[in-house]
Amino acid sequence: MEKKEKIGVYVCHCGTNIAGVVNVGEVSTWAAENLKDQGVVVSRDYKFMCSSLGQELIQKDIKEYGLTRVVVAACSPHLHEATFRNACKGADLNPYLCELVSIREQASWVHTDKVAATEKSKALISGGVSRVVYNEPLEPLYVPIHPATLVVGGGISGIQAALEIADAGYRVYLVEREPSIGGHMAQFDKTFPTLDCSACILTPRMVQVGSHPNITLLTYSEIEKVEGYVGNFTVSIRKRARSVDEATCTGCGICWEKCPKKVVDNVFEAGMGNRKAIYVPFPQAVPKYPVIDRENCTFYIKGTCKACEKFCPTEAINFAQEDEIINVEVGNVILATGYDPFDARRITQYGYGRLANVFTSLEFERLSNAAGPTGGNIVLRDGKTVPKVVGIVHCVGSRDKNYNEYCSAICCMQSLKFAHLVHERTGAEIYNFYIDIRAPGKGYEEFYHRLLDEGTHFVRGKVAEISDAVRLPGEEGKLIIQVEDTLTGNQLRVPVDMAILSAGLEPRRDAKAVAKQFGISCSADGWLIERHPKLDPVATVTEGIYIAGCVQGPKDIPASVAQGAAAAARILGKIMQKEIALEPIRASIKEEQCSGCRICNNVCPFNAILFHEDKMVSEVNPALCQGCGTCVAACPAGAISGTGFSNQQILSQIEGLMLLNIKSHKETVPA
Amino acid sequence: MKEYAYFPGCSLEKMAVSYHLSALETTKKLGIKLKELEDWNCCGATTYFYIDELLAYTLCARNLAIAEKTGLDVVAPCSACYKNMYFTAAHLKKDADLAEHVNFALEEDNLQYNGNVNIKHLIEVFAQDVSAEEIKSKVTRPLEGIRVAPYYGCQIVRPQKEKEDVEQPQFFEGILSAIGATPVNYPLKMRCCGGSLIISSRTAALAMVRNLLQSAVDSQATVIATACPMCQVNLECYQQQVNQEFGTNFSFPVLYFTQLIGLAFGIPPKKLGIGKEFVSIAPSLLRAGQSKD
Amino acid sequence: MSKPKFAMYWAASCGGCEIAVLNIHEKILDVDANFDVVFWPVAMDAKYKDVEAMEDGSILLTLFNGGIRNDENEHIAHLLRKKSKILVAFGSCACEGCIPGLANFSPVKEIFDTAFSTISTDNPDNIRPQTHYAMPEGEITIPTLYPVLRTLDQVVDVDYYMPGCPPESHQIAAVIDLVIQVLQGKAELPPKGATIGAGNSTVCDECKRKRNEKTIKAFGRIQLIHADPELCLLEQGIPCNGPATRSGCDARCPSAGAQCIGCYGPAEGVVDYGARLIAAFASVIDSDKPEEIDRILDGLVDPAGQFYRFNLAGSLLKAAKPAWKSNGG
Amino acid sequence: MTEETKSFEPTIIGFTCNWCSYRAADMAGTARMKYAPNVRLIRLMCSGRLDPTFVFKAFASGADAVLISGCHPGDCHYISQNYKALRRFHLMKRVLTQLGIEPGRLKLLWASAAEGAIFASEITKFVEEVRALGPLNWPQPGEQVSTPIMEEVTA
Repeated sequence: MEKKEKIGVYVCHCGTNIAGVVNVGEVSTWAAENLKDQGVVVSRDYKFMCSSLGQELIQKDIKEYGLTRVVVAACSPHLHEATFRNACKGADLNPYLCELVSIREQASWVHTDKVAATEKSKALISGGVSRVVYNEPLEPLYVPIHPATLVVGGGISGIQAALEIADAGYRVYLVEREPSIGGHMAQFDKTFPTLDCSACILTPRMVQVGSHPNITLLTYSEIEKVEGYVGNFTVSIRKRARSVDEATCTGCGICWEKCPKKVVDNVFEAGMGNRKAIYVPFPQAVPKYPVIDRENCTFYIKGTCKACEKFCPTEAINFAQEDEIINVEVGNVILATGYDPFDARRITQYGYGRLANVFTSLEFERLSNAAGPTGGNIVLRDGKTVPKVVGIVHCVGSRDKNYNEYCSAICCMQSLKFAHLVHERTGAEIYNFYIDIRAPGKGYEEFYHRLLDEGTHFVRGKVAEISDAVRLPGEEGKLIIQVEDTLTGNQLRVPVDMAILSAGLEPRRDAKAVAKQFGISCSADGWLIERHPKLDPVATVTEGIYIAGCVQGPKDIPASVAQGAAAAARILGKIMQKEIALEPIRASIKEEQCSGCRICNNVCPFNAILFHEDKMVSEVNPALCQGCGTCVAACPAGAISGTGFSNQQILSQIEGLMLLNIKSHKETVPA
Repeated sequence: MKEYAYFPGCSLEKMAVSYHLSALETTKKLGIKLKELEDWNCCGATTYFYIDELLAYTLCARNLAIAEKTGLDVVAPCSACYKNMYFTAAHLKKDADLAEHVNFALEEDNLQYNGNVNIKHLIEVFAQDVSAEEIKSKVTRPLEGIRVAPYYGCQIVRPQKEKEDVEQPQFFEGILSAIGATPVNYPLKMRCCGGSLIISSRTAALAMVRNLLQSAVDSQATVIATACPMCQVNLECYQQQVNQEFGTNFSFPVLYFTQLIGLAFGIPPKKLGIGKEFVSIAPSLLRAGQSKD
Repeated sequence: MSKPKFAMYWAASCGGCEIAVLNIHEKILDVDANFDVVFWPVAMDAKYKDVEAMEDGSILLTLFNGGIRNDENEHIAHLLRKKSKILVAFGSCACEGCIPGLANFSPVKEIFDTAFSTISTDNPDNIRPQTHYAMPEGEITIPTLYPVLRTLDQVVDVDYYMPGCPPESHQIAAVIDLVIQVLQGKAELPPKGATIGAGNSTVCDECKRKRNEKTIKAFGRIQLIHADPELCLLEQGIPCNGPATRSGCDARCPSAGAQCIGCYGPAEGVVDYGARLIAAFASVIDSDKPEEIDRILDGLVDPAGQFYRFNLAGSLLKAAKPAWKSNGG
Repeated sequence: MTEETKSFEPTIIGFTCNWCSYRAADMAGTARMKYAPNVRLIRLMCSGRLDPTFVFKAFASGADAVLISGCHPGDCHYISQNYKALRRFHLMKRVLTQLGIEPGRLKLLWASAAEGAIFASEITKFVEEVRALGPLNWPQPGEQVSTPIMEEVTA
């Protein structure tokens, strides 16, 4: 320590929240007497430090005593660190020279022994004082924000986000893997609980996206590479070859009419219907241009056919078309890549894939859709028999330790919707097998009551098995659903004609790879993690990367739309500011001490560390660095230092916490 | 040559001697040696664990300790023996206190169990340790056209060992396909045969047997294949009582899977213990076996 | 004008440092030409009482090698501190404990048992040396062993540190040159507390081997690995201490195909040498599964020995618990 | 537990990450869950910042035990840095064991921001475990070492 710091210590009562357990007066006096050698020149306690009067008290002392460091012993830094730092800033003290010590969450609220809590508070303050001596004044890092935005995923959430930003006058690149935008919502017939026609409300939005002057729509495309940092990302996008020239194609549809090759459509029709080898996934597709599925096209397999080319009136077919790599510069990114439905085959005892008349929810969506393979007729797998009894199994793959422990949030309402549609179109008898009915949205509970009034049976119990092993009279040709009705305690065998598995939602198969590509975190399940589960639901830990919709966790359409809009609003705010201040908690490498051993190089998940082959040294890119400090700890030469959490700060804090900085302490140690 | 420590269990000494014979014959054909454990004792069967748990564990552990000395994996053809030994080993691994108690008792016999034995059911040997190709290569008389109901019973896949499918397993079907037979879709293949309920609650057990037989008839099988002496006895020997009780008319052959494999391998039926059953097997089955001769 | 006085002393050390000094060849004549060697037990006869009689601060330069293991070491350390203007902790033992410091893993009783009662010692009556013994001529004494070995700066104030086991002769020569130039007014001394005769970076800086981003799938002992002569040893799973060890030796060991064992000690500003290596090695282990991590770590047969071979006495913990406890307290 | 260790109050230095485990401590506070007052926490940005130096420093400074806590594996705020902490923890334990420090004095605890209750109960449990181990009393600079022990061993 070259020059002696002047430190002020401020102990908050927080009403009785702290003072009720910790003897704040004693703590304050103790600090003044015992931490003098550390540089404490003033120590005070006050009823509410965070009040404007409390803050003024600190500011006055900074001026009068010429304080160079401030320690506030109060609540958690997550609550009021910003408050006290701003107070210091107001008195022309660099905000990072203020240290918060939590004696509420870590002492008064969690301990009952008043003496022990008081002693612990002293130690914590002693640690804070020892640490603050080594705090350094820091300035935030400013980087400019590129006004364009990348939206990944053209489901309803991505569509909403893209439109919000484009309407505000900024460029959006919307990237979608499938040939058309629309996502899962385009596959649905009705939406709960209003029973709006899904296509009727979605299609206008899709058209708007397709024709918006500020939206560059890249379908049948995937992200190749992401580089850069908030405000300045460079993204490479692979635009897969459609084999159709978009400039000349009019979307007239002659090509797919004439194409002789039928293919089972496992994506949009969930395997319930066919498409051609050249196709648009559905009539309202945006963009309207078809793609040739090269794996199934006769020309690509056998080298002959070219029916589409022969009939195309505008000569738009281009068999030689190649993938194209497009590089775009964007300031921010929204990931709205959605979900995969749970694969019901995994629950073998439910018989999906083995028993013909067991359907998944997505199959049923197509079955009930007027534009679907049966024209909206709800029939068995034979394509004609109308079921008389239908069983709907809830929580398939959800709330189950063997598969996913979480609740998929939408299945109850989806099941109720199915029950209603079956009732309305077939008049069949309907059983819902549920664990709990979860209907927390607006109008959802009312919809449930409507179903109860329609005479749908509700059996509370988790289905054990769906089988074709009939035994009793009347069961012939039926599926038997075996379940315990937990409200009556009875085992039931319910014979049905059709079973619908209300499959849960799962993260996309490649969610972890996407998270890695964009440098954000992903839960063990695979859902991407938001910055704060309550207060920051669409931002992520990586500045400039936002998430919206089911990529963050299962949610219904209104919630997905809200998140899309919220992410857009967050980004618009950033674009308006033109530049962004980054937290100055960063690592840096002292070049003369770095020997280029490269231990740190792949310790960083944000790729913030570059190795210069010429100089044989590594360097941290401060804009990419997120400040975790892992490289600081990993550097064998001690050549990396981290602001805000330097070795000196922590080592000194340890001594402080152990009261080694106090002279009288030595006497109390037993010899 | 693969070698296993073989724990036949009490049933195979008498009642299920045909299982014993066919197991030895078929494995021999595949180049597998089943080396019978020396001085083995009863596994405790299904009931002993409900009478004195500690002694029941000790009983099983004694066999495990003997097996451990051989350094081989243990194979049990009986599902109950397999299950008892498997979960005894699992419990001893998890519960150090139990292991200490058990080893204290085993000391009397100069034995000790250290938890290093793998326990397999005989059918696992055919399903996992031997490939379908190896089985196919030994088939001289494929059981073409024979529809077989693969009856797993309730103990082979319980408890779940790792991540294998315990709800709709397919390995039994795989073995049957390998010998040229047609495994039928047998929806009750995992249901209980009644076990020892046949003694304590006869009617209930007979109803369970009836369901299993009816399901086999409905799936148009010609024979039920089992992998457990208890299942075999319940399904076969009680058919008359089922008929009396429910007015049915079952006469349905129930064979050990090893007997079917033996037929396909061209082993003379007598060597497989065929001819000792209560319900004679359909002549068509024997013919299928011999037709390629 | 009389020449400035020079002293060199060996405490708990092997004598290698003295040989390294002699190994500077004809440069040793410069020492004689510029200094009056007043005390150097290994090279000339001198008595402690002669040193005690000298005026305080009268020796200009003392190179002190060896750690402080007994009361004699400590006495001379204090004595030379008092008599010297510049006291240099010379060599790894004085700087950080070095090999004699490895005894800090064991309690003194074990050390004595090993020395006097194991099979390699012919001592049928199990005779142990006594610190005080009455002879007809009077009481004789031998030094008393302490429970742990300490580094020089844990006992007295040290002006400069010169690491190495032993320090490289060319570095010694350079330091002697520097001191002579200072005497002639041609150069200035570095700030007190500095490390002299070594580089500011680590061994990797001087190592010519090619290196990549590191991930370690397995550690192995060097004799069991057929190592690529061009590639970084650590990347090949050979636990090389180079990344954490101060430069200055021209990467002698890695250049000769052996891993660096760390004799030049920690780099500038490092608080605990072993901790640096623990953090670095562990960070690049290529596994996230506890069992697999353990399996990989099994390849490091003696981690504490690997990381603290030269540094135990100078580390934060200084000694293992049994050594401290041999004090009886 | 001996009579001596019953009355012994260990001092434990704990390291938390900013995002999960420190928030778990906050959560325990907000929910007024009670736990033993023996742990003094140091906040780092990430468990990946945990330098083994800090652990050795804590022991050398007189701490009886050290707690390292971070986000659950797979949930790291910085994607995967807690795995680095995990690896270092495993290696540190080995080194500490060789230095005669019981491995039970170093604990790794994964706690999410929602796991205040787990954080609190694990601390109380840890304090009891350390209490049973007894004091570590690592000598401070200048303490003990100068006492010669020769008489004892030669006796």
